[in-house]
Amino acid sequence: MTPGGELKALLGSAAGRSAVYALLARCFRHPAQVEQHPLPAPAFEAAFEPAISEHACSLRAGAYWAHEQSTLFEELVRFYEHFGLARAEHAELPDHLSVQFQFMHYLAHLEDEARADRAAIDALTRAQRDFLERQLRRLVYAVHGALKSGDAGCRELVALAVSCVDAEIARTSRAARRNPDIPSTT
Amino acid sequence: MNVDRREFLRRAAALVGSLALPDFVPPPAAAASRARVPAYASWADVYRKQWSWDRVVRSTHHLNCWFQAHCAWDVYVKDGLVFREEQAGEYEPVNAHLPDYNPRGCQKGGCFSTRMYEPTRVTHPLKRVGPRGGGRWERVSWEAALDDIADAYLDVTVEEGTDRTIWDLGPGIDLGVSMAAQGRFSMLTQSVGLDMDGEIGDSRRGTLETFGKIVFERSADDYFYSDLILFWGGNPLYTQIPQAHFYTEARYGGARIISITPDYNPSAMKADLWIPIKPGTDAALALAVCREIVFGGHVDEAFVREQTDLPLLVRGDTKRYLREADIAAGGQAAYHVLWDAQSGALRAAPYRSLALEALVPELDVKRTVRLADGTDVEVRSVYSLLKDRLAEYTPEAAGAECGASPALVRRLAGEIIAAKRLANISQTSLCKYFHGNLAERSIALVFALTGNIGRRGANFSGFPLLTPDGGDKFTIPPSLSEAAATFGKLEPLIKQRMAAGDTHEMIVTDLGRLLFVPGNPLLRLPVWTSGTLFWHVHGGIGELAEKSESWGLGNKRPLNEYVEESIAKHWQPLNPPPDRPPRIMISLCSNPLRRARGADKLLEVLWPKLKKIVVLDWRVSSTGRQADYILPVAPWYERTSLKWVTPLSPYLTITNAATPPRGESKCDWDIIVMLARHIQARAKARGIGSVKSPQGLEVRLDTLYDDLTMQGAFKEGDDDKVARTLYELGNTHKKLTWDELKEKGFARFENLPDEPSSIGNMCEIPPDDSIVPLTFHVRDKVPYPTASRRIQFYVDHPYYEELDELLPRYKAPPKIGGDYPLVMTGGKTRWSIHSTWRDSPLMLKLERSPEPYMLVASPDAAKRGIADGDWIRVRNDVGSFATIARVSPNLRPGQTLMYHAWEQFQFSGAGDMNSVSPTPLNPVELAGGHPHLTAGVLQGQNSVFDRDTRIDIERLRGRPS
Amino acid sequence: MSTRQVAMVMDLNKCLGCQTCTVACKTLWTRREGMGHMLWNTVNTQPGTGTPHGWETMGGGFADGEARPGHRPALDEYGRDWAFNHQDVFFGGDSKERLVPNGGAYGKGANHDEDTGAGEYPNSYYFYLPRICNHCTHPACLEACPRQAIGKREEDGIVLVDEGRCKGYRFCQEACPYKKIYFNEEEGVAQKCIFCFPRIDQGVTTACSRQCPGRVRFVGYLDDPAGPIHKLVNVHQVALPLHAEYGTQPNVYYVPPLSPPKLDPDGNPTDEPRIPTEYLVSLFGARVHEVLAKLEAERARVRDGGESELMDLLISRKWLDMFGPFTRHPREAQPVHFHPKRQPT
Amino acid sequence: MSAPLASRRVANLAPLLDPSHADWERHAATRIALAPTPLGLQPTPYVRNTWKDRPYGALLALDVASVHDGRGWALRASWEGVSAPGDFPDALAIALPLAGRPVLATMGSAEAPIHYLRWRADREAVSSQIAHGIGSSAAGPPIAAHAAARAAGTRWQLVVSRPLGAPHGAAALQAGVSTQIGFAVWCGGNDERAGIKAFSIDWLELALDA
Repeated sequence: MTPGGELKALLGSAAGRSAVYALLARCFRHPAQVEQHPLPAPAFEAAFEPAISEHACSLRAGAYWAHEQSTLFEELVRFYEHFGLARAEHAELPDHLSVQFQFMHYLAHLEDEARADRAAIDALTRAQRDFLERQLRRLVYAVHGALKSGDAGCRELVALAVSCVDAEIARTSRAARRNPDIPSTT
Repeated sequence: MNVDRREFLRRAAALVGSLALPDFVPPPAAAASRARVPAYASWADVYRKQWSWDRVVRSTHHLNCWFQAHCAWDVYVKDGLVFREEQAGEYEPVNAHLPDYNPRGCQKGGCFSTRMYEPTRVTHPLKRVGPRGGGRWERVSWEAALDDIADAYLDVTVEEGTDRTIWDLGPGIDLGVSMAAQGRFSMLTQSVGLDMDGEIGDSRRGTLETFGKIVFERSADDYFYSDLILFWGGNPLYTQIPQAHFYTEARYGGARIISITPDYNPSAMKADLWIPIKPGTDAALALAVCREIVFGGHVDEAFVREQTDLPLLVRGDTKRYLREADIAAGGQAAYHVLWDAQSGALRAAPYRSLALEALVPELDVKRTVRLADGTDVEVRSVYSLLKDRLAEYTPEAAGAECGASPALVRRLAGEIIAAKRLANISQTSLCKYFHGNLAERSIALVFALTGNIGRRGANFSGFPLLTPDGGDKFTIPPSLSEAAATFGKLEPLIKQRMAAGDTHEMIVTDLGRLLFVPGNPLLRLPVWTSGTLFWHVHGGIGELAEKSESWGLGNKRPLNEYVEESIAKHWQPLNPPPDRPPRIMISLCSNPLRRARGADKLLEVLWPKLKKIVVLDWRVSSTGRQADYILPVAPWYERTSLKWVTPLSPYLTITNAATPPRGESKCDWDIIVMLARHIQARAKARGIGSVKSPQGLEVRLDTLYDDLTMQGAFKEGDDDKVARTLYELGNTHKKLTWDELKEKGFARFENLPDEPSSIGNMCEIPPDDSIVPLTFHVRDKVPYPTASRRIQFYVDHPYYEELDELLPRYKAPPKIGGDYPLVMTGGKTRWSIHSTWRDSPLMLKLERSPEPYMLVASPDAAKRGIADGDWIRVRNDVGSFATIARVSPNLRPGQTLMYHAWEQFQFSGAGDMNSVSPTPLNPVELAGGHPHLTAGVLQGQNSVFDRDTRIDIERLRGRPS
Repeated sequence: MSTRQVAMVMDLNKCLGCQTCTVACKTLWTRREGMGHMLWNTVNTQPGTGTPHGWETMGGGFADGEARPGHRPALDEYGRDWAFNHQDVFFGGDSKERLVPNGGAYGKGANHDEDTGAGEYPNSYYFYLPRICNHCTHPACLEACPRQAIGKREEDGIVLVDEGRCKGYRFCQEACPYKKIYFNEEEGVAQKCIFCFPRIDQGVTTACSRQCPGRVRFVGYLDDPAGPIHKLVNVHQVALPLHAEYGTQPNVYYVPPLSPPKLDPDGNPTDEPRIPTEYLVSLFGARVHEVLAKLEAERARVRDGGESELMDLLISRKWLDMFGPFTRHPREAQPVHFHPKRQPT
Repeated sequence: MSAPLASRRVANLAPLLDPSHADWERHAATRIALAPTPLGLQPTPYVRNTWKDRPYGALLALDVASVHDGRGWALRASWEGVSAPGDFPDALAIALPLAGRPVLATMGSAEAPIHYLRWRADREAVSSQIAHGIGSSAAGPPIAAHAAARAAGTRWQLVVSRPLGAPHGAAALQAGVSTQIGFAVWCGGNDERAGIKAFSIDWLELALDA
């Protein structure tokens, strides 16, 4: 099975999707906060810590968001709170890529637990589609566009993130079209 | 390990079924999974729920708002994030007659929370990579950063001395929790703190020369009692936003306002009369008014005889005061002499009190007296000398000098003479002119001659400061339990001086002066030195003034001769001495490269001397860019502290940690205590015990942390405990407990602080009426801390004699920077407190231009073909920079004006607004060895002068690259 | 016509030009996508171009009762929402990098002629003019909208856009003679000052009035004899409408500004105020002469020891007296934040 | 009453969703006469006063052709008047009667609503609206309607498609059954929006092949 195929298989199930999001969330946290992080700290900082290197691109949506930071935080915090998630005490800011992946990890986890509960799965699918389109896609594409690091690991990680998000947007939009009474987001 | 797909999928598969949410707190797992999935149709549902706050915390912004410090704010917190703030507006009325203080606040405080989450915020220790100023950093741990700094500190301290480490204490110092840590560190290590009061141009030299102190001011509601308010040299609509309503309300209460400034500034808009004068000529106008008062017979003789040195006699031969010892064997050398009209004889001037009892001091005295040694000498009263001096300042002559019509001069004098309760406003513009001291002395003379001092609604404006007084009791003793023993050593000295007739204020002020005399036998104190002199000598800014001979400063000798004499005679403190270059600089709430005039010199001369430059800040400032380390500081909503305020708004206002510090940022207290821990650990590891300070004091490096934290009583994370202790040690607040204060956020001062920087107010703080400074002198006849123990207009010091400034007079502004047609004046900006908001997008959008601009008078711009918005080059003998011209009809032809605090990275092309300001030292400020012309806490040191800088401007084709 | 009308009086003798009102409004309401350029509250130096630049020449309102065509302000005329390059300056690694908005092409800001004014030294003159939506009794915006998407609340006359009905036709922007309606290009709807109705509904006065350090703004009902508005507008009659000739009956009134005397060619003070009274008449109407004289007379009476209800009212020793019935503390009114998509009407 | 607009049955609609597809040449376009909406019908004095001396709705001719394949229906429209991006987009609306005998000029009435499919040059999605009179249009029934547009020089070429039938209460379109159709066009460059537009004065009969 080609890696692409394997990825499709993993993304086929809610549990698989939750695991992929969990891993992406870990990979985009600073190596100092994660054991066996796939990337060495200097490579991670050079790629993703703008305070550190001129080639770095921020992992926070706020850096690519021309408007008020608190507006962005409000919508994100409302999404998280709508599903019962409160911020941890020393949590990273709500617009950080790792935090947004953790949220998708949680929604997919709920979907996996919902088993055959059609209504819950539909609600979770709609939420995932909206969050992907309004927040995660913009951030992942912004990071992908701003990424200047030459490190193969970092480039592959971002490419993986983009392909996962694309695949997920396709999946959740198809689910939406099957159900016409889902008003489009635009 | 690289991240290839196969490896990624293998790891993902291993995570199936697990749940890891490090940044979240999920709902309790026990709840049935079905219940945890809320209904969701579209993203708009997310906005269905009302947006409410978890907490509203009372806090403020502890930076150097000076005249307008501070305001109680409500900080709205949700999910550990600050979303907005709004003024609390809960100040109780002082009494039924006075307008209350609500709501306070300003546009800058109103958007502080937007700054906390900007990507530019530094949240982790950063170490420089590549050259200084290259703007490239590496994130390091606290341990690694502090170990490296500790080692550098130990190398320098052991090999070169304890006085090689410098604390650059910026205007933002709180004299609260942060300074408690820095004070103990400096006391223990004898490292040197720079007193920046003179260096930021707030020396108020003339006020020191006249009152023996600079710190005294009323409460802003006291203006409601005044019937004539002078906006002389200031712009309160820019610099006192939270309390400017008292002026406009006083106007509706019948008061008249007269504005006296070169430009029609926004505060002149609220005046009943605006008097446009040439920049730097205020002394001429003031002395003309004094002439009308004296020659018109309007002197408040009772006040003048009792409270001022005008009746005291001066010897014609030595030009020094006549002393009792001169005229009577066994007479006191310290006693001055006056001519008593009642008994028709020489009498010693009252010494222990200003009360005249039966004496009626003659004002206008000119006679010959027989000295104890039999010789005869002509003596004259200061009043008599002054009358000769004032005679030449006719409305016509002075009017010509200051550019006001004689009728306008007479009109001003007439209104001042008619006023029953005269006031002027806090400002530090005049003292930024080279001869600013003469302007302050002349204006003070107006107030003294008319007795408008020390009465409700009537006062000359000093420098506003009101500091909680627990700091010294926490900083100085080895531990709180040993405080009594430590301060007990002073009892004999205090008893002896009180017996000799010295006042409590004089003694407290002198104890403050010991900070500038490291190694004094009485008390082991933190070490302070003159910030201006440090930048001048060690920073190389003195080199800018080498051409000063051609600028008409009026010095009788080369400037360096005065500097060397003053340092040699210890008239002015400079630590470390010129031959011991500084090696380590730690910046606390400071941004010298943006603030110091001629800052380019610091990079050229000081920076190479420094082995380690550490900046504590929460954003990257001009100085941060040139540092070796930036240590992330938690801003005010993320820590607890208390700080000084001013009598204008006499409310101790505290910050409350609304949210925990972000990332790895910490409060100053924690950072300095951690540094001490690392120094102690590294000293032990390297077998370093103690070293001697240049004055022979033992500096224990291997127990620094234990000593600083009082054997662990106040460690990292104890900023709230320290704040509580400082509050409880002080005696300015007894009504509220610390916890009650944290809840309310502010508390009115109840007593005058008993410490060097605030005791100068010399008055009670009534709970139910306005604050009237200097009451103890005027009402209770307590002597002033001057040589003559009175408001002193005759400054008997060799430098003042040499430079003909014994008496107030007018000197034309020198052409600093060279003989150029325009003068570059300045002022505090409306849009930032120093540089903290200078790059805030919201503030820049609401200002007239988002980039640095210079106001140019319409005719001067027309003459040079400059249109509004054109790029121009500003230059003189010293340097040049580029900026945008904004043509204004409100500026006096020949005057240009740049508001302050632009950062270096906001100027296009080379140089910035400080590049043209050589700020040569004024020799009179180098005086010392005199009862009140001596360096003290936040006073008596050299100042900077950038308001008489001569320049020319020329149009540029466009923005320079 | 609403049964009651909430109104505001701004005393121009107390305005400091500090823009705290603008910041209070902006950080509370206009922070979302498409609102970057919006300043529902503005403060400008008069004489000057104002915000949007030249709004007094942009038409709208009514002429002899007839709706008058107006100009639809462009983004540049409001002053754009500038994007700054902080990221490059601080972390870009190039020490030559300068903090400049929009790469230097930023045009004129909302307050580009701050503190400039008119006239020639030493007789130049200016004053500050804060402005919000006037919540007019005869609103041109409401009457222009083909979708009836703008309504005036019955209980207090607050004029609001129903973002559910608005389709972004922007006739209201043209019709408003005070140019106080903005357009949100991202959400495709018109948006404007809402007189902080979520606060007013809970007895809390507007953010712009409560956070004004200069104590410039009185708030209350026009018909409430106990409140400050009625006294200043109807009893003492010192608060005048701005550009009443626009015919919309604005409900924000202004106490015109006094100013120091002009100086004659020899530099001696004259009796003529530096702000030409005719200029103030062109803004606030003919009663300016009478009002300025009354203010001076009342000041003189108090100076001579007399009493003056008008002066006590303008001094307003107790700050909360300025806000009529809206004196509740915002801390207790939860939440004071709303999202237009969930408009209560 | 001019000749009805025929909606030919084709085997497969998919290629014809592209306005420039060659198959459209087999379907002769019908030219529809449009006229500016009468000033008197503009709902507010402000709109009337502003536009009374200003020409609008000057587009006089709209070429339309229509097909269906038993499942989906498509209409190709082309007209002169591509505007540069500005405050208002170029737009086209297709009116289909929903019930009763609605009058186009008054955008229907309470008992005789009209179902509009609206295309705007600045958005991809087609909006479905129901109107019960001027200024009353509100969100209509959800319908899987799509649009594809191409600016050929100064000429718009647009295909709007929707399913046959009456999904969720949309105006009914059925093979072999005639109904009526109307149009409106807005030239964004001339600030046209709301009632300021060109529109087909009378209904045109729309005859769908069986």
